[in-house]
Amino acid sequence: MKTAAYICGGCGIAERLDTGRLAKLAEREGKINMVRQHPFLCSTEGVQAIRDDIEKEGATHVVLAACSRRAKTEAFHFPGVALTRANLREGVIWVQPATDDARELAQQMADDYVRMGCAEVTRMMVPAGNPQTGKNKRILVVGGGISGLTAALAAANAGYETLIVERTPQLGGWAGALYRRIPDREPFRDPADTDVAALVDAVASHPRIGIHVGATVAKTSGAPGRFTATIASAKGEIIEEVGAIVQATGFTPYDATRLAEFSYGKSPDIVDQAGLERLAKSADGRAIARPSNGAPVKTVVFVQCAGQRDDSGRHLPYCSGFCCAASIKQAMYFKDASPAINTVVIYTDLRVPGNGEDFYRSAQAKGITFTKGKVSAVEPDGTVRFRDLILDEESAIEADLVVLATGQVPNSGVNIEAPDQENANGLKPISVLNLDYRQGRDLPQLRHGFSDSHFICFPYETRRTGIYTAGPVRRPMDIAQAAEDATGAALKAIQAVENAQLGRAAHPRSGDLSFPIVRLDGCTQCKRCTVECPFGAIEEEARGFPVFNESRCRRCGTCMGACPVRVISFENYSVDSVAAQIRAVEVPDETEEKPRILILACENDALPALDMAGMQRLSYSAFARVVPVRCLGSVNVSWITDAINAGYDGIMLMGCKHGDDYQCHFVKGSELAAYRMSKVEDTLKQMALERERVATYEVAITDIERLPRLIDEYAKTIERIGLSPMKGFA
Amino acid sequence: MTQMIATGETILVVGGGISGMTSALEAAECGKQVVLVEKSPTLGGRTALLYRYFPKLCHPACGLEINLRRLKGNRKVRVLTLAEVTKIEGRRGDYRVTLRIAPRYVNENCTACGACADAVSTEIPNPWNYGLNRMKAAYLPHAMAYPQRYVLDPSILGTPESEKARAACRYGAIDLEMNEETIRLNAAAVIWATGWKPYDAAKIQPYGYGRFANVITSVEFERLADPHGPTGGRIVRPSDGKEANNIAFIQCAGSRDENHLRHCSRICCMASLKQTQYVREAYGDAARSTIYYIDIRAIDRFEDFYRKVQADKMVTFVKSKPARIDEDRATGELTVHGVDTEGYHRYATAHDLAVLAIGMEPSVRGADIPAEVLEDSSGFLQPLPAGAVFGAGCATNALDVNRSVQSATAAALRAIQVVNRMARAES
Amino acid sequence: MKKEYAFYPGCSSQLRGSASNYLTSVNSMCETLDIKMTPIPDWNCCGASISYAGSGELARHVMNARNFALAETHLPGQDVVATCAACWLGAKETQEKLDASSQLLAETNEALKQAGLKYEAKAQVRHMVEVLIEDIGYESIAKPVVKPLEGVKFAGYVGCQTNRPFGIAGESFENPMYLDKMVETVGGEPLTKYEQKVSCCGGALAFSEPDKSQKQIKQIVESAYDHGADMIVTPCPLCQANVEIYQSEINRKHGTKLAMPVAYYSQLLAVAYGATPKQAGLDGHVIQPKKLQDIAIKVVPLKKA
Amino acid sequence: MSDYAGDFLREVEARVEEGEWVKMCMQCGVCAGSCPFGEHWEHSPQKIFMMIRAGKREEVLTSDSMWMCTSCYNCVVRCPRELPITQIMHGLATYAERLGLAPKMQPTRRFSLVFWNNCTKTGRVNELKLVMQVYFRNGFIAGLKEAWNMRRVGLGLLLAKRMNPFELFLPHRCKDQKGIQAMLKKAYEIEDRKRGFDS
Repeated sequence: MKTAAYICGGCGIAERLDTGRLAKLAEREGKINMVRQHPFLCSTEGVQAIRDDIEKEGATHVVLAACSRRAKTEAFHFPGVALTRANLREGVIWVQPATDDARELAQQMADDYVRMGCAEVTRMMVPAGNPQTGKNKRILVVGGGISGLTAALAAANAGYETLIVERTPQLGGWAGALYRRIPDREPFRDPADTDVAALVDAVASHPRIGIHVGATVAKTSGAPGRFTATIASAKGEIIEEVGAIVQATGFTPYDATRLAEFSYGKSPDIVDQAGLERLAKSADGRAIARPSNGAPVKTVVFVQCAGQRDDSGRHLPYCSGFCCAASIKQAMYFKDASPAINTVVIYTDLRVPGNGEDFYRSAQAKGITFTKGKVSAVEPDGTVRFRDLILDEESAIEADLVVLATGQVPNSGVNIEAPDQENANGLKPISVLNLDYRQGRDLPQLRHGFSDSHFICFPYETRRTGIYTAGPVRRPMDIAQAAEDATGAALKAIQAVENAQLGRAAHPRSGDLSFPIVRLDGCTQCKRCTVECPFGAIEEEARGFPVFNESRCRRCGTCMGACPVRVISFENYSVDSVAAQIRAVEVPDETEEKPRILILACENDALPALDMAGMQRLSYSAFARVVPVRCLGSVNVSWITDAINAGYDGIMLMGCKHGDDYQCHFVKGSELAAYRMSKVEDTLKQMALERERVATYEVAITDIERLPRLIDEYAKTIERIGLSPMKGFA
Repeated sequence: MTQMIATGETILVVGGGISGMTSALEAAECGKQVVLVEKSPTLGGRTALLYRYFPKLCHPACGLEINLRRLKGNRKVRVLTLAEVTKIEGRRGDYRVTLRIAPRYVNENCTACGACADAVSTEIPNPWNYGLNRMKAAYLPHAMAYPQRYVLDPSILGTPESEKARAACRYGAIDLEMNEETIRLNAAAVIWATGWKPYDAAKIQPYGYGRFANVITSVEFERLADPHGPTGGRIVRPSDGKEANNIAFIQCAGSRDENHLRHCSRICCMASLKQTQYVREAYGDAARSTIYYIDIRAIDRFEDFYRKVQADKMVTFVKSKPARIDEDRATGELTVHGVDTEGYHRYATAHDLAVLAIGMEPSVRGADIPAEVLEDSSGFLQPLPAGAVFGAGCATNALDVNRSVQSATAAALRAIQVVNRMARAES
Repeated sequence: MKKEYAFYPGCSSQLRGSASNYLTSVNSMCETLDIKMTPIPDWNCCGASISYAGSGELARHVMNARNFALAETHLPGQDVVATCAACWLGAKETQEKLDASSQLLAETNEALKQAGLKYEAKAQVRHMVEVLIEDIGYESIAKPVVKPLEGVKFAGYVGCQTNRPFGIAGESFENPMYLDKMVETVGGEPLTKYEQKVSCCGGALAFSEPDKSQKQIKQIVESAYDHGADMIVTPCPLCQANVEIYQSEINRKHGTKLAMPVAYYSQLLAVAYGATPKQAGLDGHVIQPKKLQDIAIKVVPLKKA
Repeated sequence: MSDYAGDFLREVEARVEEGEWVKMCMQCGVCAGSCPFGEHWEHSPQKIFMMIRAGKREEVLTSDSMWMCTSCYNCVVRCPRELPITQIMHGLATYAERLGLAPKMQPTRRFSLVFWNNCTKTGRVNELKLVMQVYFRNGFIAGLKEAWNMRRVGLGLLLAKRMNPFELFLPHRCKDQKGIQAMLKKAYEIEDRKRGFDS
């Protein structure tokens, strides 16, 4: 190990700080082998100087005392060396007043950041990459409907071996059962061919696609790049090795028999949309006849939101999105066959986004009547009773065929948080993937039973690395969107196998080569790491020791934060590397009356917010010392005790919002941290310390004005409760 | 004319908004070479100008930070800002693309220290706040701007102002001699992710946008609510800066209308539902929001959010496309006139502020895209199977963020299919 | 070169009609601008919008088509120009319908045959205002001005049918500017913020629903007062009549003291071009447009270079 | 209670001018709010369109709402579905009139008929007659009263030479009145045939 530190004087650092003193400090206290100062470090010459030291002098560990780690990343790019940044710009001179009396305190801040940088870098190693890389690049697609077929074909066309497992005897899924589909391109005027047959042919004849029909996944184990799936079928069980999985298990229509008020089942002339498709398929363009007596249909009524958007708690609370356009399409079956057929759609909000509006217009042009109303009952004789919301009156239509637009219930398998819970159709779900993960047999569900994750910026941020959901199993959707979603999921699966092979992390720490290393001799088999891992990356072997599946791991460090005996660490981020920074800070004794506040800041949101506060020249207490962490989940309680023993007067933890609308990029990190800190309170009591000494905050990246305020308020609190009595014990 | 090194296996992504960044990153994280071009000086696009996302009410900057970090850590993506595609020739697997790069007048020496902005006094309308306020003519677009490098507005070129800026920079970052550049590059596939622009609200005459100060668009309202916007997050009336806590949200402002945009822009209903919560956040129980709508399109899980807002006593829903807005010339107060079609009730309701839930116009026109791409009746891209110019995000349809990202990820794979087929053909 | 048009004056704007002074001023204006307006021989009523209950669809079109047919035979190649909003709208609607539907055209001709006429569907129906703006242009409108209408404030009341559904090319339905531009062109002061610009005076319903219509008219006039107008200017004979003549009624019912003159754009141009009060039809008002009369009588014309 | 059998809608499409547009309405209500006489409509246009779909034949055709249309075309230019609402309202009124369902005393109905007869008689409107016909529609005494009420207006017009007493004796007229009558007769024939009134 050869260490080098560079003190930049640019952007006013040299004017505001004694860089000479910083250099000396790095050399004497920091024990850095080579220390250099530069007036403009990110300049071509500055960068070249560093590169020379790396190439000619063999520097392996580098500290840059300059700007934030978020700035100038193109210039300061030195692969192969351990690199850390001491944030003198955004972290010191931009958040401290440029006055003479503020000078000394700012200098002390800078001194500490340089100390921290030196302490950290000497405890870092360049990640070597995950040794257990899986090499299998084959993609398993569970489900042979539109989503599954599309995903398989998309992956295969990109050159990847693909394997489809379909539960039923044939491919095609629901789309295969449709007479026509909703148009997805100009002209948005008429029902379109499903093209499922062509898709099935393309898949069946594809050299890189294997198919198991009438088969299910009996067991899934392993990790990205090295999954093992047991495929069960009438022919027995076979083992398939795959690298990644796309779960496209689709939906089951909401069980219309649960809609007693709509008399489903009491008359063959009351059908759901699936039933209508069967009728349309058999009629094949001819007028659809009444199932009861084969007589021609004179009046057909479509009841929208049947058992959907329901606030009674008895039916689906959500909107399935596709049903309005589906009813329009089905109404056209009738009008196209015979304009004389009286066709009425009763809706509360007609939901046809984008150019669905054209489809709606086309339906009206064809003479389909749309009525804004709330249906209260469908009588067995076909009388549809409803409140006409426009004419503001109770109304009724005598229909000889009624179609109920019911919703989608996801085939998402077992809810791992409540394995015995029935699904919306009142059925006890059977597992889809049968994962042998200790965290549960299927993917975690987000809401209403759909297997989704963070669903705005990163729809594919799965909680089981290497396994991606696509289609209506993730959220209600129509064919067009399912196909788009499936193509995206196929890409993520491909990305997963490519990353696994290189031992790289997946989103959000994409490309990260570090991975958790556990010192088993110290492990007490407490299982906290396995329980708390948000991504189900850790198994337990017989004796209860953790077994890490690195390519399932997302490198958040939650396991490291959980470990009471501190045996889990990353090469470039460990209990020790952070503890060293905490200890490196020079804590003045009580006589100086200069408190020290440790801020453990989530690097995804809190840290950028602090940076931007600096960019806007907002100032905060010079007593704060910020240590970035990968995620609050990675905060090990030992750091708190370290800090307290070192004589810090207060500790602020800044993480992301948790709960239902969580914003934590590692799903559970900030939640776990909050939980652990609640435990810390007891410890504080035992040590006769005020509870205020450790404070947890939910912050957002936009809290640019708020964070400085929080820090200053906290500094006041410390002033109020006084300096820590623990000073000088360490 | 500079010849940029890009192999026949390069994927060109046009547009640096959330869709373009997603396509670029997803492709690059599969190991592909990507060139990402953006016509403005910064990545981030339109979502960077939103205060919060529906339905989680989280902040777009949060996702942008992650994407920027992915980008900084990935050497396979080459980012070109202030760049526009002027021509695409060739065919699937073998395109020759011409780019025009406008001068930034600030080179890579820039440390974003801000000395130039301090030196310059000229102010120009701030496009990142939809012109609601002004900014220095030497500027960093916004706090999350990437590249984190200042820009000199061409308007001060040749004036003493630009000299002041040059003099203020100690790092030789300001280069007033910079010229427009033309770059040529080869690409196997192109992803068109140029996003959308708000429909010109002035064309919706009965609502008086442009005539009445207190009629604004939904995108402008995002800036008003944003702590980093022109009012520091205070929701006030442009006419007199008074608190605006009685707000009309008017849906389908341009959308679903043969006289304007024929399509439904999908996001506007959810955007207005979200914005009622900004009003609540700002004014608590004094906040009054009225949503004038034809159909509330809160699709799938978003229905939960709709129900949540419906439960808010201070939010009223009126099923009506308002006929017109009047302004009291003395007070600037607005009156929204129309008929609630649920039972036929005439109304003339006073509001402090009217927010037009403005429609989405695809911004695909302008560039010389090859014939293998068609536009639908609304101007959204409809790629033909033959080609390898793929649409992504709102260039292809009226989409929310989630669906844009799905679309962008799918587009990345379509591009990769082309690249890999070329590679297989070669090997 | 002289501009020639097939003139469709319409019932109200003919001699001895309720808007005869409109006709007078138009003639004077056209003379100055060197526009030749030849009335369509034996032209007939368009039926206006109000006749629907009796006319039905086809009869209305046939009435208009008769005028077109006459124009085609006697004034070939000339655009049919109307000065009355209702005539223009009715005729233009017929023209568009017949252009769009060969069936309707056939039916129309079947009826016209009875009057020994045939319509070749060549008609181009236009409004006098279109002729001024598109064929003459603001610049040329300004040229002959010898008495700029200085210091006179005009509320430009465009009304409905000159504005909707067809309107003047390039103008907006909610806030058309051409009338203000014309006022400006002849040296007057347009009150561009006048918000009753395009509201409805009740049209024909001024007869059948006087109270409802007079409520509209009251707003139109009062808003003109609010904006400090000296008079209202309009392109429509029915608007002119309704807004002017019912003010006395409104005063009677509401005790108001409304006396807001209402003039035609053509009168403004005529006066600005130096016409006498009579030539400009200023003698045809119930409420005297004092300021215009003064200019017409007292102001000495500028010598034009 | 209504039935959405659609018969009345089909009837309107076949027999009412521009009736085929009724089905395109999406119930946004912009027309209802745009009408200057809106407050006087018992049923707004958009509501009438819904009533037609709901088969409320009597209610629609006997309503006097359509007769409130001032032909200002505000609704037409604002309608997001480009329905020719003014023409449809006129068409419905005309149809109601043809069926004898229109409210007899509806003033605009009567004025409309008077106007058409007046202008088709000679080919041109006789304004004085028109006014008289309007005033004396309710009998002589009522007419005198109304004329007396309106004397200022009338007098004003006389003084302004915009109303001419001689109209009564030598009215405006077209030369070819016979031709006009014949062509109109034919027009009615054709329309009756087309709209199925002859059957």
